[in-house]
This record gives sequence, C-alpha cells and structure tokens, in this order.
Amino acid sequence: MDYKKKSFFAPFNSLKYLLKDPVTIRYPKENKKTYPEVEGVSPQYRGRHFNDLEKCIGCGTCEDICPTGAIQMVEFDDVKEKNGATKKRPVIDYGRCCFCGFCVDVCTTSSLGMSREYVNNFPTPPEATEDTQGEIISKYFIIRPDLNFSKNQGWITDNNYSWLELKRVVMGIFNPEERSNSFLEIVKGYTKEEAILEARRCVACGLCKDACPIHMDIPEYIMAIFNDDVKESVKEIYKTNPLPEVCGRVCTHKCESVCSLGHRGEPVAIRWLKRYAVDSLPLEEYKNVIANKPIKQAGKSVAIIGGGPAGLSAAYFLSFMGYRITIFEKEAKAGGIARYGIPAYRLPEDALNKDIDFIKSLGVEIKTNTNIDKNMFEKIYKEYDAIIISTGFDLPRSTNLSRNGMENVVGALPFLHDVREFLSNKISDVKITDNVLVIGGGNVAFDCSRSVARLQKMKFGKVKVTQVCLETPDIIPADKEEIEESAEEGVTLIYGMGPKEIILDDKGNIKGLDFMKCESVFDENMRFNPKFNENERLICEATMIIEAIGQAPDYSFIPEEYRSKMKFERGKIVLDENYSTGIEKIFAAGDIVKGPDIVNGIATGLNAAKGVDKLFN
Amino acid sequence: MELYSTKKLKDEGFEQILNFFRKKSLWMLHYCTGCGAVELPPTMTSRWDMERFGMGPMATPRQADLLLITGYLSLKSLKRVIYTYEQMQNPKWVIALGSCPINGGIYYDSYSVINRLALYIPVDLSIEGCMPRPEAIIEGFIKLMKQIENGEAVGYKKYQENYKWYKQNQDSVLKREFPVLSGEEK
Amino acid sequence: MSEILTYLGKDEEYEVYELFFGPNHPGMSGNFSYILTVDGHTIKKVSPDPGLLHRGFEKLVERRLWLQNIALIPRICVPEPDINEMVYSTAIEKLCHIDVPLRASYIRTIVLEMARLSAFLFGFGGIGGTTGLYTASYWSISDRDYLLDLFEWLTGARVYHMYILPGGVRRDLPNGWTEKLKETIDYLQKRLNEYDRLIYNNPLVIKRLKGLGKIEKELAIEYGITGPNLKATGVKYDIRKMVPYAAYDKIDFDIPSQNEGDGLARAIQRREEFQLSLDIIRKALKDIPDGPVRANMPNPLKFKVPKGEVYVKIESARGEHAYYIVSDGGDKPYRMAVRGGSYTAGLILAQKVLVGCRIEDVALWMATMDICPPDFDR
Amino acid sequence: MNQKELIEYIKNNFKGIENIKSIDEKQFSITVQKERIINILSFLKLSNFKELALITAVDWIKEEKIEVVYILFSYEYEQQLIVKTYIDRQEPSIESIKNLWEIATMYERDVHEFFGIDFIGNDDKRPLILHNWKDIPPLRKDFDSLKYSNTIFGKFKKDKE
Amino acid sequence: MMNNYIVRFLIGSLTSIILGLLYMGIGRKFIARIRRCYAGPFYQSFIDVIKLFSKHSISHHWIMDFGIMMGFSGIIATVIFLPIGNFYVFPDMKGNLIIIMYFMTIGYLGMAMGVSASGNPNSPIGIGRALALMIGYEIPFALAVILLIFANGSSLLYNIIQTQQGSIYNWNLLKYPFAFIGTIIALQGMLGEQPFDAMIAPAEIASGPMVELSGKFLGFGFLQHASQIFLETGIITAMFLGGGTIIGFFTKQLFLYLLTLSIASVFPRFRFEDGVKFFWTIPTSFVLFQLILFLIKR
Repeated sequence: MDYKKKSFFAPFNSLKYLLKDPVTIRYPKENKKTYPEVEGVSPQYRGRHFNDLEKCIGCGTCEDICPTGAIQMVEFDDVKEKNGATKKRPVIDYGRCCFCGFCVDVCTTSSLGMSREYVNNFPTPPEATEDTQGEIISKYFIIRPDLNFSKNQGWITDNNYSWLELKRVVMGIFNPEERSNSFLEIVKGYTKEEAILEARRCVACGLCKDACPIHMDIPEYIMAIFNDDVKESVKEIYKTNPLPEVCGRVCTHKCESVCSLGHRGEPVAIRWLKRYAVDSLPLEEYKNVIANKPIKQAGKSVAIIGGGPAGLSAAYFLSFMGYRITIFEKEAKAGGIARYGIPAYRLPEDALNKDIDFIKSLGVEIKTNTNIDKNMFEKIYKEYDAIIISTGFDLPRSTNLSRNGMENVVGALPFLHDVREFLSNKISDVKITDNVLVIGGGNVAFDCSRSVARLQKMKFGKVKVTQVCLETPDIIPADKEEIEESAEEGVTLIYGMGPKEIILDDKGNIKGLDFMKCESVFDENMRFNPKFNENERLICEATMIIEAIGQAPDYSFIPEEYRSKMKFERGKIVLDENYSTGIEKIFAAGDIVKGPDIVNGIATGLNAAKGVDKLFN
Repeated sequence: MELYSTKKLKDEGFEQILNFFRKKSLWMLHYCTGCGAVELPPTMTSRWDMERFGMGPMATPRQADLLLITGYLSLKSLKRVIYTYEQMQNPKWVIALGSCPINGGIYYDSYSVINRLALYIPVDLSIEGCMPRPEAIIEGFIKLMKQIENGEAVGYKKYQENYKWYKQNQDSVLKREFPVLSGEEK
Repeated sequence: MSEILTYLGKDEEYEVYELFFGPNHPGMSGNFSYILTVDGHTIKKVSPDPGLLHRGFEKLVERRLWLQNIALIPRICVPEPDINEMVYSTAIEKLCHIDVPLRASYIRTIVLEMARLSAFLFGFGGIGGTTGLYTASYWSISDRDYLLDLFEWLTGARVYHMYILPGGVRRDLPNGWTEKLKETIDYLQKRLNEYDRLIYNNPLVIKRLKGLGKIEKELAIEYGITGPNLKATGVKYDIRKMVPYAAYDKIDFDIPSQNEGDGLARAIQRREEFQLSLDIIRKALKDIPDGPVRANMPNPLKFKVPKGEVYVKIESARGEHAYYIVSDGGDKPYRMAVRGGSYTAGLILAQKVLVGCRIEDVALWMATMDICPPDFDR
Repeated sequence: MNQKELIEYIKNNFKGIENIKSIDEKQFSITVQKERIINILSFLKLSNFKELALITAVDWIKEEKIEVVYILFSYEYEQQLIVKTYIDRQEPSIESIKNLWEIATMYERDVHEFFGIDFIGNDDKRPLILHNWKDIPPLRKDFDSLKYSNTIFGKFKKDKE
Repeated sequence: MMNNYIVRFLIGSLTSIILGLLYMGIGRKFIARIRRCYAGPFYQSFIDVIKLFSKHSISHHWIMDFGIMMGFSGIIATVIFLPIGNFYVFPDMKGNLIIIMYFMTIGYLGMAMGVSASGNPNSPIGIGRALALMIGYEIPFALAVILLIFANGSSLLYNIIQTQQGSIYNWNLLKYPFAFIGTIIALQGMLGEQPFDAMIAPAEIASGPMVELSGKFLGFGFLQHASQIFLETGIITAMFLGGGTIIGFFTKQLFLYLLTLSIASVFPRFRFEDGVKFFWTIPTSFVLFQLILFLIKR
C-alpha cells in the first residue's frame, strides 16, 4: 500500500480491531509472558538488591563505585567476625539508587546481586510532622539488603563479566632448566608497564592493611606506583617497613591471602609490587625521599644483640628517635636468618646489602664477628642504657638418630650457612654427595633441597634429592609455590613418613634411612607429638642426610642470674605489653618472641623500639 | 519552632463514603515534570492501560485531582509545580515517582535539582525506582486508592494546616537575594 | 465614530496578548514553554523559555569517575538514552585507542537501531497526540513496549540501559533473544502497514501537515538542523554513512530523503527511516560474528584517559547528538559539552518559522521536528 | 580534498594560526589568537565549513585561562573542525559572531550564563536556563555544586563532601 | 399522577441524563476496543460525576455560575420537547422541531457566557471556536429540517415519526439518504467529536472552554454533554430512523453515537476554520442535492 497516496477510506480499516481482543496486560491479575521460562519481568532484571552477609567481606568497593553515593558501609554487630573481613556491610539508600548495577559488577566476592523484585512504595503516614516529614520518607527507603530477595535472582555477575581484572599480570620467571643450575634470582621482577598494569588491579579496599602485622599502608603505595611516582611509593613503604627489599622477596604475604580480589581471581601481587618500587629507586635517592623524619636527640645509647631482621628494624626505628645504637653480630655480616637462613636464589646478596647499607647510613654502628658471652653481656648491661635481645632461632634441632655425630649428617642452618659462604667464596667448597636425603616439611627444608639440587647440578651434572616430611599434603607448612617449583627442579617429595634409624654399610658410612608411616602429626589439642605405626616401613638409599626439622633458640650467652628472672614458654621469651623481659633495661624481639616469619620479626622490632622509647620518656 | 499543628487529620464519616467514589475515578494531571514521564505513556496507553482503574490524563490543574511528580524537579519547574499544586482543588493528592524526589536521586549534588520534595509540597505516596516501571506505578496507584479509602491520604489538609512552614521552605529556595556559597546566609 | 475604530486599531498593545504555551500544556512534549505573542489565532512573536529540565550535566560529569558517568549520561535524553552511552563510549575509545571486538560493534548497532525504532514510535505517538488522532499514539506507544521488553531482557532495564560501555557492551545476547527480536521486527513490519493506512493515507493528517514549518536546504544547514529534519529538505547526509561508527560500515544501506522540507516531508522521512532501521537490524542479525563482547578494560576505580580532546557525533532520531569531551589525563572528565540534536531547532528556528503559524500548529510543529527539551537544558 | 590538503590550504591561506593538530582522519583542530577569531571563522565559512555545530568553553583554572571552542563541519569535505582560542579568566570577553551565524546568539547567551564570558556585540544577557542565579557562573571550576546543594536543598542530612 | 407535568418533566430529564452517561460509558469502551485496550467499567461516567460533585470548586465570578447553569438547563429544556420513543413529556406539544432547533443553541450560549468570565485566555479562544463551529454545523442541519418539514408538511416530530412507521422501507433514511449523510456529519460537529473538536482540543488550547471549570462546574459540564448526546442522537433517530418503541429508540440512539465515535477515533482534528469551511461545502451540498431531488420529484 503506497503510503503517499491520500485515500478517505484507508483509516476505517483500523476498525477491524473491534473484533480482535486487546493487547492490554491487566496487571494485578495477569502478568507479562514475553520471556520463555519466567513470567513478569525479565530473567536478568535490575531490581532491588540482595546481599549474602556471610560471603560479603565489607571491602567497600561497591561504595566507591556507586555513581549516586547511595551505598554506605555501616558497622553491624550481628555480623560474624571473620578473618580478613571487616564488620561493615553495605546499606543502600533507595532514595538515591539509580539501579545501574555497577556495585554488582564490581563486587569482589559476588555476594551482592539484584533481584527481580521492583515493587516498593511508601504511603506517608498522616501523623508525619514537620521536621520528620522529609526524614520519614527517606528513612523508609534506606535498607540493608539481605537474603530475602535472593530466591528471585535477576542481575548477577559471574567471573567473565566482572569489571575486576581477575588475572594477575604474568611476571617473567626463568624456566626450570635455566634456574636450577645457578643461584641467580629465579624471578625477573616487573618492568614499568607490568607494574602499572598490576597496580591498576588494586581496588584500594584496605583489607590487606589490617591483615599485615606491621599495618603497611598498601593501597597508598600501590596508588603511587599506579600514578608512576616511585619516590612517593618508597616514602610510603619506609614509613612502616625498614627492610622492603627483604620483604619484597621472602615475606609470607599475609596481605595477599586476605586480598579482596583473591575471592574470585588471583590476589594483587603486593609483594612483587613492593619489590618493584624499591628496586627501581637507587640507594642514593633514599636520602632525600625519607630524610625528612624529625631526629630527637635523646642522647641515650641502646645495644642490640643479634643483627637479624628484628634487630635491624628496632635499630631503624630507634635511630629516628635519636638514640645511639650499636648492633653486635656474631657472623661476618649482619642479616641473620635473612642472609644465612634463606638461599640466594630467593634473596640475592645485593638486595639484602642495600637494606642494611641504608640502615647503616642512618648512623647505626654494626660490630660484626663479635660473639657475646656471659661477661661481655655483663659489661654491655652496665655500659648501655637499654639492651634488645634479638638473637633468633639459629640452633638446628636434630633427630637423635646420628648417635655419634657422623660426618655425613648435617643440620639445615649450618648447611645453608656454608652454602651462603661458598657463594660469596669465603670458603672453597661445600661437602655434598650425589644422593642426598632431606628430612622436614617447612620452607627451610625446601630451601635446603633446592640448594642441594643446584649444587649437585653444578658438581655432578645431575640431580638426585629426596625429601621426606611427616605431614600430609593438606597440612604441609611450606608455601604452595615452593612445592611446585621444587618439583620442577627435580626434588622428589614423600609425604607422611617419620625417620626410624640410619642404615650403615660395612665401611661405616651412610647407605640409607629407614622410615615408618606417620599416622597423625598433631594430637587432639593441636600440640606437636606425632604417632607412628611400626609395621609400615620404607627404606630410602642416600649417602648424606640433612635434618631441617626446626630450629631452637640459644640463650647460653645470657648470664644465669638474668636468665632465671625471665619466663620462657616453649623456647620463646614471654614479654609484658611494652616488650620488656621483666628485667629492667632488657627488651627482646624477633623469632625468640613471636612468629616464624620475617615480617613478624620487624613488627616485634618496632614494638621493642617503642618499649625502649617509652622507658625513657 | 511550633509551626506544625498536631490536629488529627484523618477523614471520617461522610467524607469516607465520598472517598469510595473519589478513589475509583482519580484524574491525573497531564504534566510531565521530569524524566519519569517516559514511563507514563506506556501506563496510560493500551499495553498497561491505567484507564481500567478510572484514571485518565486531564489537561488543566482545575480538573485534575492527582499530581504526579515524575522524577527530579529543577528549581524553575518547582515554581511551576507549586503554582499548579495550589490551582488544583481539594481533595488533591501528590505522588512522587522515582528516587529523585525522595532523597535527591542521581542528581544529589546538582545545583539546580531539589533533594527532598516533601519539604516543599506534601507527598502522599513515594514510588521507588529509577523510573519506576508501569507495573510499579500501577501498584503505587492501587496503594494510593487503599490509602484514600481508609482516609489516610491527607496531604492537602497538611498543606493547609502548616502553610507557613511550607511557604518558608519554598521561599528559602526560590526567593534568594544573596549568593548561596559566598554571600552570608539569608 | 471613525476615530474610535481607528483608536482601537492604532494601539498595537491592545491587539496582541501573551499566551503562555506553558510547561504544563498537554500539547507540549516534555517540560518546556514558549511565550507566544498572539494576534487572534496567528502568532506574532515566539520567545522560548527553556531551563525547566536543567540538571547541570556538564557540572555533574566533572565530579564522577570516567565509568561512573555511564550511569549519569543516559539520563540526558529520555526517548533515546542509548545514543548518549554510545557517544560517550566512542569518545573514550578514541582517546584511549581501545579497539572494540567486532561482535560488540554489531550488538551496539542492533541496540542503537532498536533505540531509534522506539524513538520513531514515540514520534508517531507525538503526531497522533497533537493532531487528536489518539488511536495512533495508543498503538505506537504500546508497540514500543515490545521493544522495551527486549531491552529489559538484554540489558536488565526498560529505558535507561547503561549497556554500552567503553570497550564494548556489558552482557552477551541471552539465548532466545535473537529469535524474539526477529519475531518483534516482523510484528513491527506488519504494524507499519497499519500506521500507513491510519496516519499517512489519512487525508486530514496530510492536510494538517502539508506546508507546516517549511525550511529550505541552505537555511537548514545554516541553522545547524541535522538528521531526519535535514534529510527531509533534500540533503542526503547521514552520519552513519559519512562518519561510520559501530558496525555501520559493514552494513550497506542507502539513505532515503525527501525534498519539500515541510511537516509532511519530515513525517514521511521518519516513516522511511523506520523501515530502514528494520532492514538494518535484519542485516545485522544475519551476519553477527561470534567472539568476546568487551575488550579487557582496567577496573573502573583506576581508569584514566590520556590527555586530549575529541568531538564525537552520532545519528540520533533528532539529528546529530554529540559530545565534546576534554580530558586532562585524570580519572575524571575535565569538561564535557553536550550538543543535543534539537537545540537549534527548538530555540532559534522556532522564532523564525512559527511566526505566522496558528496556535494549533505549534504543538504539531514540535512533534514533526521531534523537539526534545532536555537537549536545550542539559 | 582530504584532510592533509585542507590543512595545507588553510595554513598558507591564513596567517596567525598557532597550531593545527589532526585528531583523527575526519577531525582536526586549529588554535588561533583571540583577535583573529572573526577572520578565521568567516574565512572558514567561505571555504564551505557551513555548519556551526557548537560553541562552548573550557575553564583551565590552573593556567588562569578560559578556552572558547567553535566546532564547525563541512558537508563537502566531511571534515569536523575545532577552532580554539584562549582568553583571560578574570575578565573574559570576545567578539560575538552573531552576524556570521544566526544560531550563535543562543549559543553565546548559553555560554555567557554558564561561564560569564562577555560576548561583545551580543547584548542579549537575560538569564536563559538558570533560575534566580546569584552565584558565580556554575560551570567554572571553582564553583562547588555539592556544597551548594547541601546548603540550599539539604535541610536535614549533610552529604559527605 | 402521570399527567402531572412536574413528574413527567423529571422522567424526561432524568432518563436523558442517565442514558447520556450510559452512552458515554459504552462509548469509552467502544473507543478503547479500537485502541486495543479495555477501558474502565461502563458505569465509570456515573462515578466521575459523583466524584466531581464531591470536589471543592472555584467560581471566578457569579456570571460563571449563572452561565454554567444556563448551559445545562438549556439542554434539559430542549430534551423535554423530544419524543422519547412514544412517551412525550408534554403530550399536546408532540415535539415541535422549530422549538427544539431554537432551544439547542441556548446550551452553547450559556456555556459561552459562563466560561468567558473565567479569566483564562484559553477559554475565550475555545468559545470563539465553539460558536464559529456551531454556525458551521447549523446550516446543513437546518436544511435537513426544512427538507423534512416540506416533505411531511408539518413541523411536529410526531407526524414525521408516523410517516415512518410500518416497515423499514419507509424510513426517511431510505427516502432521503443524502440528507441523512449530511445530518450525520452535522451530528459529528454537534457532539464536538474528533474531526471537529477544535474547541475542546487539549493539545492546542488546554481543553478550551473547560479550562477553568473545576469541581461541580465540570460536573454540570459533564451532565450537559451527556444529555446533549441523548438529545442530538434522539432528534436524528426521530427524523430519519423512525422513533420506534422505547427500547428501539435507545438502541438506535446508541448505534448513531457509536457510528460518530468510530469516525472520531480514526480522524485527526481539523484546523477550526477548515472545519467550518468543510461544513459549508460537503454536508451542505449533500443536503442541497437531496433538496433538489425532492423538489424535482414533487
């Protein structure tokens, strides 16, 4: 029908609708049936919110993205306390919400969603008076979404539609063959673009800040990296962390385990970002970045026994409080467990030296190769105004198998100590055989087995290391990456076996070790006493054994009359709230106080420094 | 400031019977004040057909008895809405559509959109939604009819009782001699 | 005696009076008012009084992050919100050099064409409402509802979809959606014949529309009239063809145009563009590729657009809808200027064309020019 | 003729152009001194840049300058052209192009209301969009609209800044 | 009791009001079907009237009260001359066409006086259009009346109805078809339906004369429009369709009303002077043609 022709009778054709039934949907009785499997509104309609209060971690990302400021994070006490989550939950003001669904798309734990409910009207009550008129109406529409609409789900976001960048930026890493025949650092670190891309993923929710023992302001320095301002980011890091190079490589990253992005994808690589920030700034630049701290000249002098991470961090913080600090270190160089406990492929020399050199440049005097004995301790006690003991756990525990100290059974720490010496060619060679057995399941055990693998590759050209641990795969204390990377480097791992006794060959040197099945590692109230069952046995041939089953503290240098006054609890010193040992002028920090990892060492160093400062003013 | 009288404002007796007829034939004023007006034509026309409830658009405020504030209200149109509201005859009702009249909606930080309609004219029913859909509007109308029937839709009586308070709010927004930010508070 | 008569006629002030074609006028589409100085029925002078829908978008945009603005800008123009999202996303993609996956471009084309169809259906309703043919507006607005059902299914909301984002679109097509779209397109094709008989063959409509607000080609270009109103005067220029965006360069279509330039030509031009949109959707549905629907974009809280400025325009039902966006490299837009399609038509052309028309022609002229008051007030 | 020839043609036919920058193959921008704005616009209108799409302004508060932007379009070359000039921020004033394009009156009145730019020659200074406005022009960068909205509308609850 | 004039008057006017409102209700549902939707219940108009009377209303001037009352009573005055089926309010008057023609214009004049006192610029424009349109449709209607008076020799509706009794073939509709078509178009104008409702056009002059009518004035306007529907369709059924019994009379009225509504729902509005020009050309030429035919035959 040509639509340009004028015709008088054409409009009457529309009277045919008198006979057809109308298209009206009589709403309260009928409902819309356009969608295949659902009646009424569409299957992915953006209606009123629902929120799973258990799954939600109160990270506040929805509050940041809301274009109308409708979402407020409010503290609730009927919410269950959970590790790595705040008690805040989103409260939505429907007098502001524009139903855009951005909060659902950006939700880090996909606990927030939008239902297909749309009806919500509010008749103003007749008795609404003057000052409550506006308030009553808008207060009715402020609702904390919970699960009552979740049965009628509408707009939900799964991982491929989420607005968060869930995949980590892949960091350059040497492939197994390359890395296993040298002690070079296995991880190449971020380039500038990669770091910015990785920093871009952080939603600045602040959960990591509460989880970190030293409460580093992580969102701040990641934002600085994103704004390509490395100076600002290093300034932010040094506010709370004196050893960023070390932490940047070997920290047990409690922050990443609690990162909100980790719930749906991979958490932000906070440790590698810290490492990138500190690596890309030369040592000389540190001066003008951090020097602006006030130096109060208290004139007091503090002695720190033990130059490990805890000692160094206490020295760093005390130097800013204007104390004269001297550190007594029994080894040739400061660094403690960081230097001699952790192999070079995870923490290279220059990184550690950079941190220590900066602390030295703050005026801290480090006396190396000075082993403290009882009367030295007496002299120091009189000479200095305060003493901080941070000697750490450096005596290796040993199973009582090697009856008379056979020469091929070695403790973990001395072995790693010799490896570190050999690498900085202080000593000519490390005693290694072609078939080595490592006992233990912690990070230290894996360090030993991977170091052995490298040495064997260098010496014999082939790797033959077996590692035996008591624990089963799910409760093994080492990190996940350690287990994967060591498997790639040729270390065979056997779970759930306890050592029984060494087998000697006729000439008296070691031929193998006899193992028995370990039923359970911890007893009912979680204390460590393994139970074995004799009749299940396993024989492994090896010509050398390294025991990496834990370390013990060495308090021999403390004179008897002080040691009696201190309280010990399972090898650790018990301290009061400002970290003093009960004896006037003596404080303690590091592994001997709390926690196996380095970041706890730094935390205890900081608190010890505060304790000292409080003592004097 | 005891501007607000606490007289009992509920409808009783004969008015209750008239309310039965008033509820069945609500005439809506054909004035689209904001963006919510895009959802009114579908409600009026044949897909959702609000004429089944006896409601139809009326051209002038004199004839209408239901004023729909559809969405945000800028200052200039607030002045026209107040004129329109005062031209309408009692009993008259106001429905606030969408989230903007409730607490500012997406324009909460705009310099020309009011945040709370209830300060300037009495609101009988607020319907939530960033543009409520026709079904939500019809649910709102049914709720208003129930409200009129049991005599609680008394916005217009509240306006008469507390005229000074409303006039003071309106003047504080419309008649300003002094700049808001730099000048001193009038 | 004659002095009295001449006395009355002499003073121009008694003869004419002001009629507020005010904001609360049923013939007015949207919240806007003309102050007409009227002599009897013919209009002597028109002075527009916009600003009733002013929300200060250009100020609000500067206070929100780049991606938060996606929730704000569709509210600029109500009958066709998708063009705002498209212009904003294209501007960001141009500044950041993001390339959009092909499937997303096709989906964007389909969504834009569906928005155009619902705007034209609103246009039929407008013509029906102002001339008194209420059956046409009842039909067209309820037919538009079927399109809104499809939008609701795809994007989750009826009118403000917030569906087109920088980098692509927010969700993929739900399964069963394309069949439902084909079904609705065929239904609308059948309905178009009904509208032809009811509106375009109707002698009274033709009488009311002929010669209403006639503009020539040069005047239209001079006054910045664009879109269907310009094509009705004979200039064969369509932004989808000249500056192709989304997937328009992969779909071949030819642009209809009239040459009288009066109300009837504009109405017929809109009807032919309605038919054109139906064909474009069918073609786009036929060869839509598979693949991702959104390029991977940074998380919205840390999204920065490099420094620069760009003017992006697309073809809306009311003409050239465009943004001029300036970014200073920060995470919030520095300046955004909105050029609505009917800004010059509603404010300036009205003062020139409506003089001499009658009172009842004002509402009808606004319906044929598809004046949308939020374009002036922003 | 395509964009490069057009740029060449403009460069050697018109002096006083600060810089010409091509944004993409269909769009390029010209920056000109404030005094030469009328000459360049009339020159461009003659070389068939007939359509004036938009007049607007950008407030560069850090450099203490306001940038006035004229956006033209030519149907023959299908090229979008952004002409920009910088004027002082304290007393911004520029000649009006009322007689070049009829629609410039309304655009200039709009920009005057939102930026406070005095267009010499366009004496229509009545308020167009804002109602009873006593403050500084709203689109200036130093005008805070949330504070304004809280003082004048937010009687009960003050929104976080 | 039946011949007591007050009771007969009440019967006559009440049936016109109630049936007028009923026709409006059915008319709404009829138009709704064309628009593919269901309108409200058929008794919706009654509820509207009761609600309107329950509202508060403003009178701008006492002339406005007087004018509206005059408009309404003018229409009621005409209805009582109308034969409702075979019941006559004044049995000896027998429905005189000339009186009916004269009284019909009083309704509009009353409305015009009342509304122009209301001070809103839109209402004088509306009334100007209404009166001009009245001139428009009066001419073909008057010609049709003259034709029938000549044909039946008497201006009493009773005689006109008598001539049309018996079978359907001697209805005036079949005797003078063109006059019927002209009158139907005139009826469209009298009822103020779509092609000619420029006077109460909401989109142009905000429902013209009824701009300032609120509350009970609008109620009276409603009642006036309802009884006007009853009146005009009644006159045309009496003139052309042979009045018939009570039920037959009402159904013919309803049929005529729905016929005008179907024309109304598919045509837009004339500009009002085109409407008047249209009236003077098309329907008048139909009736004149019929008149000429009649004169030739005689």
